[in-house]
Amino acid sequence: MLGTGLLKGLGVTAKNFVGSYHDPERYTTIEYPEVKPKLPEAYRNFPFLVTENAMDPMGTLRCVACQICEKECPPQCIYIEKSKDKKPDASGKMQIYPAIFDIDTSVCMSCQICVEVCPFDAIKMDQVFEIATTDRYDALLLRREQLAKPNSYYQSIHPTEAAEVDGRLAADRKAAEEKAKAAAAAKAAAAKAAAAAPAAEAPKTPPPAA
Amino acid sequence: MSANDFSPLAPQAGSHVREVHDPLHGELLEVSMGPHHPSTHGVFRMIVTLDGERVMKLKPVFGYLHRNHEKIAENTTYLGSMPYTDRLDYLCSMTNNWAYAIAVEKLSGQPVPERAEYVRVILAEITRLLNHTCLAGFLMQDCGCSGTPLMYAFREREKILDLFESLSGSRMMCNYQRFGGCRVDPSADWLDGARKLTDNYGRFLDEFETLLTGNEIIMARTQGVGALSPELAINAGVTGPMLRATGVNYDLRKVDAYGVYSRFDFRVPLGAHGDVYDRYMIRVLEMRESIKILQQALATIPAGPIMDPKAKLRGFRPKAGEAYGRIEGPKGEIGFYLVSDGSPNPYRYRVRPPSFVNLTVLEDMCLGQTIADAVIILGSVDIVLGEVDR
Amino acid sequence: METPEQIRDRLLARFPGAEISVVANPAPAAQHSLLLGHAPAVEIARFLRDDPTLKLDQCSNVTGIDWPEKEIVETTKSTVPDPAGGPPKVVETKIKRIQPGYLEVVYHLYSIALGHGPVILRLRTGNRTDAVTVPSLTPVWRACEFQEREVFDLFGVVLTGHPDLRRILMWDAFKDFPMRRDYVAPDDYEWEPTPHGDVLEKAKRHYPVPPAAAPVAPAAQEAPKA
Amino acid sequence: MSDNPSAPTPGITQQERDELRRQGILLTSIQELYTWGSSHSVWPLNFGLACCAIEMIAASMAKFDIARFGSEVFRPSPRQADLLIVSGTVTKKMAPQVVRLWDQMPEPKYCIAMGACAISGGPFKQGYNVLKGIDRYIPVDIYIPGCPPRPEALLHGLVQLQEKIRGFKLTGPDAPRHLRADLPCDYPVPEFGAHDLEPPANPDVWKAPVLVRNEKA
Repeated sequence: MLGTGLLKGLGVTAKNFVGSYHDPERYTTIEYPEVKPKLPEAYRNFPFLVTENAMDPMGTLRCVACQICEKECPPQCIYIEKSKDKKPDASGKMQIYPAIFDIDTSVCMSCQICVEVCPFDAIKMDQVFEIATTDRYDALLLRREQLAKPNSYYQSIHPTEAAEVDGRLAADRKAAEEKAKAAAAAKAAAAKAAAAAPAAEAPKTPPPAA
Repeated sequence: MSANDFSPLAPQAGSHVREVHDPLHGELLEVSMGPHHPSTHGVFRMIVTLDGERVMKLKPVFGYLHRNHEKIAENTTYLGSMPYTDRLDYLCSMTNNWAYAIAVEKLSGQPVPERAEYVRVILAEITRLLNHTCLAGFLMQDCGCSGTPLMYAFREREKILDLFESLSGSRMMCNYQRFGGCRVDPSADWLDGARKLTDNYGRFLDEFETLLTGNEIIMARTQGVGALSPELAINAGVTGPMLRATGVNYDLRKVDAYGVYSRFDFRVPLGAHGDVYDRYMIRVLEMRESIKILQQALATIPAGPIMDPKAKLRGFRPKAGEAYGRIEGPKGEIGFYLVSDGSPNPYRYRVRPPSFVNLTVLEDMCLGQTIADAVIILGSVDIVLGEVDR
Repeated sequence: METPEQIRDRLLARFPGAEISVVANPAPAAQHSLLLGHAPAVEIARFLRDDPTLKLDQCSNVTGIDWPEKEIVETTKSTVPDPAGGPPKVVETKIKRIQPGYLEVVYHLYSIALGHGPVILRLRTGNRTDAVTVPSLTPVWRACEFQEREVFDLFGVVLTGHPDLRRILMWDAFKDFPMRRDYVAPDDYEWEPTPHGDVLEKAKRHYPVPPAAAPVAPAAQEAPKA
Repeated sequence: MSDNPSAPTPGITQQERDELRRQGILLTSIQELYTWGSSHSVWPLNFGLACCAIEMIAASMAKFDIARFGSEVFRPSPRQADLLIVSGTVTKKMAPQVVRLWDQMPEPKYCIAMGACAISGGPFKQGYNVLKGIDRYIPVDIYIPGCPPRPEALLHGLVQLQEKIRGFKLTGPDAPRHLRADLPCDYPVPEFGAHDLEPPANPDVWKAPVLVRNEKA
């Protein structure tokens, strides 16, 4: 009968209208400014730099200014200048640090390639999206002071990923310590042997300078 | 008329070179629709010559979203172009990613682990659901059912986008696939979410079809409008649902059987008339087949690595050569043609855009129809300007 | 499907005197292509479309490639017998040679009827400046219509026999061919907060001239280099 | 009632106004009424350019529901619109049409540059046909970075715009553009040139600061 399809269609809209009062499948509105969206853990917006110590963010940046992200960034929105001196990083090793690290968020396409190529787990993706502004130049060019966020923040936004990264870094650090310890022990043993050797076999050993 | 004696240069009905200077027609009116027009799906422009309401001539004008994807890709690394492919057809980033990954894998001979192939199939089919649902919504918007179908389509789209976001981190620009696999392994929870979506989607489709398919107004509005002959469709390079709506059985998932599509049991729906209604119905039926593929893929997805362990992320330099890789995207055959000279950047990077080529026959479909029909014919082609103009 | 060599042989038998050669593709995909001369290209294309064993009824992809002129250094090794009677010496001779540039149009053909492909056709122009014509294959496959216009627009290849050869993506008054490799983009690098490489070179043109006299400037520039 | 920009209702403190409001008496000034009204009925132009347009459509759909901000009335004609959401890449071929649309919109009108492309050309800024920011030709009120910004980010930008409108004064040097005779009200539409748009930027609107970067070591 002509009109049956129409009536059936009206039935669907009526079902949706009534359903929007009781069925969460049909009423999907999020009252945004009052209710914040539940962002999934994987959500990414713009990059930030991880620091080990929230009290001294500039001193404990994981970034060593290797400039890999700058080269790999597809839209070329990262600018890094290496420091001329070295500073101890969180584990006390002397490292170059970024004297300038800027990200132009007016260009960034949130592609996460900087995160994927970073060998030091120093750059990660942030989840802040409420960044509308009236100033295009200064407000959207993030300096390293604005980019630096503590590791605890990283753990709070990407807990699974951060736990994995922390575990890996701890293992690396432990391995490095053991290596250093072994190297120190070997060095000490060698020095001991060397100290013992000249006394006994001094004539046989050629002078080191020769 | 067979395909063999078809000559587009001969003046005949449906040809783009037909002159419309007929003293009986009186004054013709030339209307420029677009680039700002509510029904052109973005910044597409058509210069339409009208006799009263009848379309006598229709010239598409492109380039209002020509953002130089190919030139930029030739100046970045192979990996760096992956996020740009998201922005080609911005409704279906996953299939764009896959087409590009397949082209690069052909170029470099990179194998892909089995689990990644399954994940790619799952994501591509979810993308097909997403694209076809939105297309149906937009098409109905063009027909004049303002609001309701599009609103329902976007409600379902949000559910799919939530899935994409929880997997890849972004709603639209997933940048998920890599040469030799995928970026992250979907968790068991994610796969459960995908199963739930698949199970519920059939119900949504039933409801959507009750609303639209049998509706007398829509049938009167779309049946017999913008018919396309299979001969012309083949000769003009039309692919995807538009080609199958004319009755040509050509689906790259069956023909090329790329990925692991040969393992799934699904049918290729075919149309009979090639009109707007058929193009709408083909998409609805394809969604039903996609659900079938999804159910099979989600039930049989194997465990294993998601990335080939030998795949390189940085410093990827394929040897000199060239390759053309293509897949069946939701809009048609999306292909990438890559020429490598051994450097980290492709020497030539070319996107074969499905909707751009499908627009070749827009004039042929619109001639003799009314201007209001031209709007829904364009809607049924399913264009996304990011891909048309690149 | 027949191999490109078989297709070439069959085409040569059908079109005696035509220039047809196979261009090998070293990539793992091994999609070799057929390089066609200009004269019977349209007829060859029509033959490929209508031939019952090939039936290449779909022209999927049309694109241009720019191959600018490049200098090739060929090293040839030759063994020169030592007149003194010792072991023969290996002498390397280097020949520099300018390989002329050309523009290329590539067609990817598939068969919907038989489900095979691709057969790849290549057409080359004489050079990149004044002999930039190739025959258009739009009379054979309508699919080429917009894509050939795009090749004309972005590469500047003039496709003779195309029914409507106008710019398609850029505006009509545009003069350049932007996909050519020697295209110079307009200078709009006033605000480049994150430049490096080429972009830095372009951005530098907009930097203010330092107010201090010349002797200071080199020192200031050298400092970061150190 | 007063339209004095510094004190909305002189002589009455905010506490007293709150008390009066509780008693059912609403005091306001013309300025407050004007800005309150115009901030809650910002009708956008139904104008999508690229990827961000899809997120703009999503923002107007059920889940995000831009109607809660009084902006659900997407007008297809610029003559009826207050807000131009530049949602996506503005190519050089499209830029003259965008400027023309902006010129056709009646004052008061506002512009939101949504997404990286509209702000600066974004990821496509290296392209030969991409305009590096729509603010080269028309004044932009709010910039929303993101590629694309989430619909919530668009809503956040809209709230920022509403706050900006509520801060407008009706008189004096801080008055918005449409209430001042000395500011330009039409913006020249660029012409298609042989190599680029002419002019490549509108110097009345756009002046980039200088940021000198050093040569890399």
